[in-house]
Amino acid sequence: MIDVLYFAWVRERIGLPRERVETDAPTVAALVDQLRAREDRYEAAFADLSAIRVAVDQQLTGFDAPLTGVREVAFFPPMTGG
Amino acid sequence: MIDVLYFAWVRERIGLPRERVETDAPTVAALVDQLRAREDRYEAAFADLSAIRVAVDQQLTGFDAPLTGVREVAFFPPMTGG
Amino acid sequence: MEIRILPDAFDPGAELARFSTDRSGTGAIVTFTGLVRDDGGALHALEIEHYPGMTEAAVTAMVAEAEGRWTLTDALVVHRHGTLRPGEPIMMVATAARHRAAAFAAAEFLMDYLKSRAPFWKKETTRDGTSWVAARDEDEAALDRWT
Amino acid sequence: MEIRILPDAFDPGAELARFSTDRSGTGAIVTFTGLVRDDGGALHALEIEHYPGMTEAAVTAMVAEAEGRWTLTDALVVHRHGTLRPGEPIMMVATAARHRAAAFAAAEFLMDYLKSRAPFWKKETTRDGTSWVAARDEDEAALDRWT
Repeated sequence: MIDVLYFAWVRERIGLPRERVETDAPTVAALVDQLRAREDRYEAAFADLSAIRVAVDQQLTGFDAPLTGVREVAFFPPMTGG
Repeated sequence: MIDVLYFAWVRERIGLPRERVETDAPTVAALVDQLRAREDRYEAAFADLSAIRVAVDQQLTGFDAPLTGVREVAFFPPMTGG
Repeated sequence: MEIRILPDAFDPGAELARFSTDRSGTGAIVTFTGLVRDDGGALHALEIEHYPGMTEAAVTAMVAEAEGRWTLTDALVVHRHGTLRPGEPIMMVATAARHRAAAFAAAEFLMDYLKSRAPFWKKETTRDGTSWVAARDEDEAALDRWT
Repeated sequence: MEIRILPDAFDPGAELARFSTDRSGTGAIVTFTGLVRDDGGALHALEIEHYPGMTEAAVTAMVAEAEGRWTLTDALVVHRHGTLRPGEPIMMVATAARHRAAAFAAAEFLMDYLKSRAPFWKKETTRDGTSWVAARDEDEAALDRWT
């Protein structure tokens, strides 16, 4: 089980801020494929992966990051702090 | 008559902050020569001109600046503001 | 190093007053303050969302990186989340060093990284509705000068 | 534009509080504050001499030059003269702009020019006596990046 978090318009499109996901996906990319296959709102959120950033256990990383031993994955648009 | 002002260690070496000088010097350099000829304290102050900056009517300039119509000349070391 | 991620208004003047007091070995303090720009009255509110936990970790790592690159006597980052009104301070960075070059460079470095690498997202409410603020290409490009 | 050359202590926090209030069109404020560095207790006092009249004119010209190079919504320079104690603020620059790049650049530009082109001279009294602070080659060299 992995905690999957969504922020900003990714959260709005999917309609929830976080959920626990039972997954055997070996990588973030594989997890995204599983989520997209679920429902249209996931497909809408993940339609353009170039617009999405990912953090694994609160560290920015890429979609090829492995999920072994990971507790938390977050998806969000490019950050606009400052 | 020109007001001649001295600041920082130039003022200290010459021993006064300002004086009125009767001069026919055509340039700042010529004025410096006249002052150096006066007394040792002027010679001490102007011994190394590379260490002295000059302002004519409150504008930074060079030793070759003309003195025609000038009211105020100031001599001082490189500035250390900020 | 001091980092505060907070939902409430803060006072940049009070922060600078505190940050500039009892500053042994410090000759230079630089601050950056980000305000909610009113843009001629069009903007009604700015909502800032963040990623609790990751935000603190990411900002702490940025400040540690700055302290590794420049010799600082101190650094401060304050960043709001929640709902802000036009004119309100969004965030603030302060850096202290012996000389100004390090204080300026570290403040600019922190701003560039906070803009594009700290997990905050801004949503504007204007007279035309609400929209997420898009990341600017020039903010991403600004990071290149530090690599 | 606001320029104050003054013999009395000032409060950088109060200046920033005022400067950051009612800031229409401003998204970014940068401040630089120069403090009298204590240098481990060796410094007893700093005396700042200036050239009344020329100081105001020179600083005004620098701020006007900065406002010509960058689009600023405001700029402030405060600079003390007289006798200062370790830890006291010597001077402050504040710049306001839509975006951070202009605010940072203008503040650095003003600092570089104030250091080497504004008629102030510093004299230190330490446990070893008094001496005029020498201009630093790197301060003169810093001006090259603006030409």
